[in-house]
Amino acid sequence: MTYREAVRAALRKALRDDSRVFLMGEDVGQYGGAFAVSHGLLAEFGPQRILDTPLSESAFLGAGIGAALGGLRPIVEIMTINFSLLAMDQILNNAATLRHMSGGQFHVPLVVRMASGGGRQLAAQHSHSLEGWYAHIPGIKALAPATVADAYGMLLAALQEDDPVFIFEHATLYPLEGEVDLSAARADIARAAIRRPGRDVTLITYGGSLGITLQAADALARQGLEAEVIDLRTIRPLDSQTIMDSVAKTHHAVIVDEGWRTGSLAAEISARIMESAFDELDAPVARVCSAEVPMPYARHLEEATLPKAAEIVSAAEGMLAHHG
Amino acid sequence: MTYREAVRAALRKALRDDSRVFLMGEDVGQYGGAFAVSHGLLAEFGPQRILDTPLSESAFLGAGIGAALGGLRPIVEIMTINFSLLAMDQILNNAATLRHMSGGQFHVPLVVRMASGGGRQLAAQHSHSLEGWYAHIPGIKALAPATVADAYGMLLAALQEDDPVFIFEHATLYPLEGEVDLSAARADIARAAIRRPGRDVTLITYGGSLGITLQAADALARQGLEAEVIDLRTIRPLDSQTIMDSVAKTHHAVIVDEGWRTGSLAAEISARIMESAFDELDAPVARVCSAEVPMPYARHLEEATLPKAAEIVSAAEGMLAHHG
Amino acid sequence: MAEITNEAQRTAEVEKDHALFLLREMLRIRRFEEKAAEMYSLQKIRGFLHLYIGEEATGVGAMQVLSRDDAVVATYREHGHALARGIPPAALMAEMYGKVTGCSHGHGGSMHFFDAYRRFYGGYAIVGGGLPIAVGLALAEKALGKKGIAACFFGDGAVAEGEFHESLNLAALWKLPVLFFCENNLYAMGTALSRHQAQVDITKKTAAYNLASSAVDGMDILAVEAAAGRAAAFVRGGGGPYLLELRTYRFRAHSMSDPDLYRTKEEIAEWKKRDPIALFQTRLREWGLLSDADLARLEAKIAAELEDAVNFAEASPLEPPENLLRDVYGTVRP
Amino acid sequence: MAEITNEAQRTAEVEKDHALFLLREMLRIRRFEEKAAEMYSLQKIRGFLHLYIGEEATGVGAMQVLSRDDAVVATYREHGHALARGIPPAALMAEMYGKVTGCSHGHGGSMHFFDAYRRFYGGYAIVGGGLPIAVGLALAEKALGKKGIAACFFGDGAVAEGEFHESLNLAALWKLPVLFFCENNLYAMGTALSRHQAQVDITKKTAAYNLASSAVDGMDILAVEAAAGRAAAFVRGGGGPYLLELRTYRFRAHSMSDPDLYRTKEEIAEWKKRDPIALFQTRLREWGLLSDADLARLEAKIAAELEDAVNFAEASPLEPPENLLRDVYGTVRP
Ligand SMILES: Cc1ncc(C[n+]2csc(CCOP(=O)(O)OP(=O)(O)O)c2C)c(N)n1
Ligand SMILES: Cc1ncc(C[n+]2csc(CCOP(=O)(O)OP(=O)(O)O)c2C)c(N)n1
Ligand SMILES: [Mg+2]
Ligand SMILES: [Mg+2]
Repeated sequence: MTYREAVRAALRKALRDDSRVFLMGEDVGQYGGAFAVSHGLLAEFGPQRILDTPLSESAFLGAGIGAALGGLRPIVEIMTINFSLLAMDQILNNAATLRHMSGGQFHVPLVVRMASGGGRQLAAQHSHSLEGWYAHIPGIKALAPATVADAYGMLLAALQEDDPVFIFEHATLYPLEGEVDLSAARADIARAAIRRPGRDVTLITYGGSLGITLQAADALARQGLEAEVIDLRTIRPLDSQTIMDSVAKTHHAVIVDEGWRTGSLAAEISARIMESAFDELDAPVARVCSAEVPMPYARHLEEATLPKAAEIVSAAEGMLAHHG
Repeated sequence: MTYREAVRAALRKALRDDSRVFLMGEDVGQYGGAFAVSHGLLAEFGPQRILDTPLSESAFLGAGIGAALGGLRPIVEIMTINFSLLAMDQILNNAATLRHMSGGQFHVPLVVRMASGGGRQLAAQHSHSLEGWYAHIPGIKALAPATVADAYGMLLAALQEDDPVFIFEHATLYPLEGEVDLSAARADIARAAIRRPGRDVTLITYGGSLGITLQAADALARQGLEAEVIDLRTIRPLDSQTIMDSVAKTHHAVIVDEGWRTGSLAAEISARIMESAFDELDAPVARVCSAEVPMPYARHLEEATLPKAAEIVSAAEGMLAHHG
Repeated sequence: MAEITNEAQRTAEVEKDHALFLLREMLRIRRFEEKAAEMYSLQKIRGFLHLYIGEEATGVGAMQVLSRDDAVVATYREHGHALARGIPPAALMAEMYGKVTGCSHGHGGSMHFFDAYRRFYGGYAIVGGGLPIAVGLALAEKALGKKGIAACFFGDGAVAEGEFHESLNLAALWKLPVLFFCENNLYAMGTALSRHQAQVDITKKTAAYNLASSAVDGMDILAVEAAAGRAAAFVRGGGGPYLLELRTYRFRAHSMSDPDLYRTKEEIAEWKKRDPIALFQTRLREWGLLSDADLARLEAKIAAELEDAVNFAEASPLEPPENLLRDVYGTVRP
Repeated sequence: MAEITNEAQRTAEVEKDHALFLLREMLRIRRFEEKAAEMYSLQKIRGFLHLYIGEEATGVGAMQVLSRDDAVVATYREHGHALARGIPPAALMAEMYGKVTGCSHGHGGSMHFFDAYRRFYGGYAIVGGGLPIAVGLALAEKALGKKGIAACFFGDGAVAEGEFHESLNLAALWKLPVLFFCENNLYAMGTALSRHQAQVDITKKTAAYNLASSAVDGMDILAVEAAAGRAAAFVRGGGGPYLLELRTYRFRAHSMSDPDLYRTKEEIAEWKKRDPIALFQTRLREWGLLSDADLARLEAKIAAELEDAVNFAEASPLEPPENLLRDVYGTVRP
């Protein structure tokens, strides 16, 4: 099945298994979801469980918080991460703080899903990769499923959490085909995954960049360089252990992140490797990120902006040649 | 004069020198500014130049963008950084993108000032240090004046820029006393400043944390350790050169940043040192940041959350003892 | 106002006990805040402190029509709401002292009172930020087939925020049981209503959402109680959301640091003549329901309660700093 | 609608030239978009493409009342506005081809057309995001003592966003010369007006801001032009902002990827009977102002212009990738 179908399957299972679960967002119902993720769910579950909202991101995300406080299990869909800025106050000041601010009396079991990323020529206002900002916020968890199985399992896992969980579905992944065991229990969201074992260099990534990272690993393999590919999966809290274990083995690391380079999630990972595995490093950790420009529309400019497999390969080659 | 008075003096000079300049924000007029920064300006310049706005951060920040496009030189005050989340869409999707998105036809000469930071027991919704988020946004510049002279000179410099400039005034700095040469031209905003020269360790900070960093340097000096203190001043674009030059001399660095540790601006600086000065390092770069918790109200808990001079001292001591 | 005269006719029906209860509620808020201001000047309380003095009739009147099943969402100026909702003064005072015995374990302070037991959902300090939360609470009540409503307090300043608009539309569109209480004290910090709203009659704003509304004299506790009762009945009866504008005035500055430069002494003095507590006392005396002795007893009881609250706050322990990261996340269900 | 009858009376005054100009403007948009859709299916154009087909009378009618001095702010569905504002089709086609000769140098694509020379300030793809910009442009006009007004186009969906509310309040409070054109096509993507607005009459929303408004049949180009003219006169006369609701319908899906599941074929067919171009043609013929030959000439001219536009776009160069970081920041003044 596709990534899209996997998310839908998880939604359907959640809606069936727990009457407190409902889905709310712009065009999730009659339109069938901007990315057709929720296609068919309105017919199956009715308008009490699948709620089309007006264009008012702050109010319906905030209403999700309130509904969670009130005993429901809301899944809020923000159509894309670009629009989530309009709800950022509710996210940072309410969703993330209520448990702590109330001295633990309240908690917000809210799941928020949104499509993210570039690559579809949607230009400067529709191509953001702001996952790194979410990874900065104490009080929330942030997931970036990169595989079809995770699209299914991590959403189910998110619904078992007692705190707000944000799920970033890179929009280019929806048509991706993959295997899912629909009978499997929810996925473990505590650990990163090693998508390819290797001994020479660690490539660390998440979400929409897993594909090019695996391509880069293949290209490196053709030169006899064995890259270990880590898919972070959960970007808050970060599974530092898996990263450090790998770096202790390979002594080299490249981080691949579609966010703009300065202040990216990649910076955090680099800093953590600095702090926890400095003595293991044979070369400075490298970052392959997006160029620091509002995303241009033209295809060749968008391609020039986004991280590319070739850049990963040459970053890895460079450090292995130099220090290796 | 105080930091507050220095900002006011710069505002007054700008309002006098350029009839296109105006100040707009909540309670900047009749109230005199939430931090009394604009006290007296309404009387001096009248309601056409000092505009009290309704509580609608997104609209009046966006109106600032429009006014800049239309030929004015707006200074928008967002009362505090906490409320700027409500305007984040206008900031990221419009202010930061318009020049590029329009192919260079338009530009947004807008200055936005806001108070930031914790330390005043204002709890989880009024204590944010989100400067690092702003430093992530291509298309804007971000300044964090830490001294009285910079409070004056950097605001004047910001008004000479052709792009949106965000100025973060740490709220605890307003009463700070210092020297300002009011006849001096605008400050240079391209370079970081070395606030204290030293040879043993580089302490890198900005804004509200300069005070504790200098205290830590004094404490280290009493032990015979000479710390070089870098005040970044401009946090986007970062002056990497000054950092790398210092690290090349001291071979040790500690970054002090009031932001939450994960995904902080400090992470970016650490990653850059990794990338540009790895071979110079005698020890891993350390970060002293805020604990990852929504800011608690109680004084002792707030103190436990914020970075402290003692933490800087022990981070420096630790790395010098170990590797020094 | 016509409202007052109508309500006055109801006074005969007002039981003495209830009348004295209302007076006590208001007086308790007044004295509590005077005490808080005193403790602020002694630096026992820090951060921001926003006093409700002058506005007691609005919160007390409104709260009478809410039941235990209802959810309450308030602002950073919520001492009155919290007290009227029944949170003990000791828990509030301890909170402002930053003690672990406070109603939010010292995490929130004056702006962030919470009480799960009393369905008091806070204390929101981002103006307008509580409105969507109330909408969601109402959605939950409705979806779960419960009978509670969500009551949401906010000021005139919040009306300018986009979240006011989005929340009212959502509540009306989905016919949710939300009772919006707009406490219009004519100022948003230093900005007068007419300087922040193009339309100063707040009840005229709800036609944009097909949402029922009315206004009431917020200095008249009986009028507030009656109007709130009608509004609540409307909401409980399935009529959808309702906005009640409570016209009031704050006697003190916006916060402890406000130099109050934006309004005249005369204006304040004029409004103080309509002090909701004094007005109600006068009326109760006229009706023979309050004697000097009654009042003295009331004051003494409140004074004792507040002394206890202060003692409790003083004596309470601080949260150990080792607990700093507790309550950031909960435990994962097994 | 009464509006139509009234406007019909004005037809006698309509000059033939102007009538044919209006027709040409609408037809040009229609054909341009048909061509764009074709190029989209050939993958010459990528990203999102939102067609305006069916709504031509609103943009064309509204644009007639604006002068060179006025500022225009539009949405992501802005092909019609851009063409009616006078941006050459070649510059738009090249933009959608991602070429450096495009009106935004290929940086913007279909959703972000800009033209400084024509004071066309974009092309905003965050729904509601253009409204504050228009308010600011109007503020600048007023402060600089210029005589321009700011015209702001947005859809019915944008009305639900907080920025609609905040912007209207600000514009009305400060009596700014903003002309809000709400193009109500009854849907926000797949969500019908009555499913996203508690109050479906958009003109009823402006009382909340003391802001004047009216609605007009957006399928009748003459009615739109007349109503827009009155609205513009109001704004230019210092009356403050004005909201004109243009009641229209989009004949195509929301975007090229929309399966259009949320409305019936019958509804679409019903609206197509009121095709603004067909309606106007019929009327012009009735009045003897349009012959088959006229129309054929017009179509031929437009076809030629569009062929040129496509050729221009095809032949134009791409921006060199070395320029990627240009236009992120400008130069600092010396
Ligand atoms: C979004 C936001 N902007 C600004 C502030 C600063 N501020 C705090 S209270 C206030 C005025 C609010 O006025 P109103 O809603 O009338 O409530 P009142 O204080 O009169 O009770 C302002 C501007 C804030 N807390 N939140
Ligand atoms: C803030 C925001 N939320 C969601 C979207 C996705 N989206 C694009 S257009 C649209 C519908 C807008 O409807 P309307 O304002 O009526 O304009 P129309 O498309 O009908 O012209 C939506 C939901 C967006 N672009 N921006
Ligand atoms: Mg008020
Ligand atoms: Mg529409």
